[in-house]
Amino acid sequence: MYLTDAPINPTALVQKVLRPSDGAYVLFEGVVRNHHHGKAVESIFYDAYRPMAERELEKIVREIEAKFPETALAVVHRLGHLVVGDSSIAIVAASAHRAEAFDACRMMIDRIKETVPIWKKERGPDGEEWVGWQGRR
Amino acid sequence: MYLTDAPINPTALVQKVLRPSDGAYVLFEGVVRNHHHGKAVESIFYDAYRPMAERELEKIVREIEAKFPETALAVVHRLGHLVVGDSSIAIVAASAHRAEAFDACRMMIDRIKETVPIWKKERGPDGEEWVGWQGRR
Amino acid sequence: MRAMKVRLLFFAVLRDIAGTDERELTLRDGATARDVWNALRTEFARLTDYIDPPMTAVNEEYAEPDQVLREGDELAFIPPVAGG
Amino acid sequence: MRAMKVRLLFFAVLRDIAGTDERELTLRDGATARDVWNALRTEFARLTDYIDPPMTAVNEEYAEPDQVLREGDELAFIPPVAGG
Repeated sequence: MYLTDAPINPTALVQKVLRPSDGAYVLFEGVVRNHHHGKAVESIFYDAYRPMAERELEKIVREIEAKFPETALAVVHRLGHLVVGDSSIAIVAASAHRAEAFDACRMMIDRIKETVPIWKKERGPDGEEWVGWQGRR
Repeated sequence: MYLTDAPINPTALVQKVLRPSDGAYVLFEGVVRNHHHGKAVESIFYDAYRPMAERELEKIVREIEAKFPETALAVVHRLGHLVVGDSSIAIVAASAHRAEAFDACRMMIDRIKETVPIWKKERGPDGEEWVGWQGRR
Repeated sequence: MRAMKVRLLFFAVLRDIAGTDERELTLRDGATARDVWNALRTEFARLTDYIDPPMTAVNEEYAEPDQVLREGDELAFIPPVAGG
Repeated sequence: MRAMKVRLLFFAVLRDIAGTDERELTLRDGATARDVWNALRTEFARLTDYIDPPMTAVNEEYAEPDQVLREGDELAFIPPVAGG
């Protein structure tokens, strides 16, 4: 429901959430970029503990809906092999007023990066590496 | 350049700004909603002092690019008759990191609402009204 | 007393009130946007109560209402903006 | 001493290190996730220096590493997440 192996369609996500009472929406997309910590990146493999990631995403959606009761939310995270320019995640927050849409969208991506069991292995000319593993022990 | 009489295509706007070095983009769209200050709204007519609005939008883009030198920006404002659900404005901010994209996008819409000579006349079952004129004197 | 010509543009609620997009004005030398506004207040009852002019633009740039106008200027009053 | 069966899932870097997606473990009664982690540190040289286990999930929920496991539990170690 929140995870997909196919390219993300942000327009469809917006259509899913937008209501006639909404005066604004904010769409965030994370995109594979060609660098990370000074190293070149060519592609990323996204892995997940799928059922747990779905549950954690659902929890975050409910948590943020509770904080912003007038805001409608949607999120989808792509998994598998992505290349530079591909979107890995899309989040839409729609609300009557823009402040809530911005705040909810930003809180959503911040929270997702904290707890959802999704990982990425970056590949570049210097080899490949699971992000966040080295240096931690 | 920044103004259009046709429906806004946010996907095209994103494609216009996104670079391989960008890891995130934020798209904001203002949408005609079915209410304002408790009154029902059916449609909005957007008017502008077109050449001056273009100049003011250009100034704001440059101002925000100066504040966020790594962020790429695009904005388009629609004019004319819009109905509930239509987008009146789209702003895209793309950057290597999401914080700058969120900040730049939000600052852009805040600044646009302050100085760009664009006006709206709301129409609903209770009649029509130029927003912001009544009560000011 | 010399005279000058200034182009006055009407937008939004002011266009509705004036019933036109623009008007060519012939003003005395030294006239300001405020002077033009006061003339409009006299002409249009719906503006009488608006003692201070709205934001003022001269040649597509915001300007002080007491700035002296010049021959050929394009003047516009900017009602509260509502873009976005 | 009674024994129990637990399913251990490997993700991301841990899957690469273990060379498999999952493994069925037979553990002594009272065993914890930390015990399982220490066994992995002994088995895989690349984990030896990682004295503390990563985040731990039991049955798809985050859990304390010292929580006692139960028959049929699904255990997973969660390396630093990097979604988004």
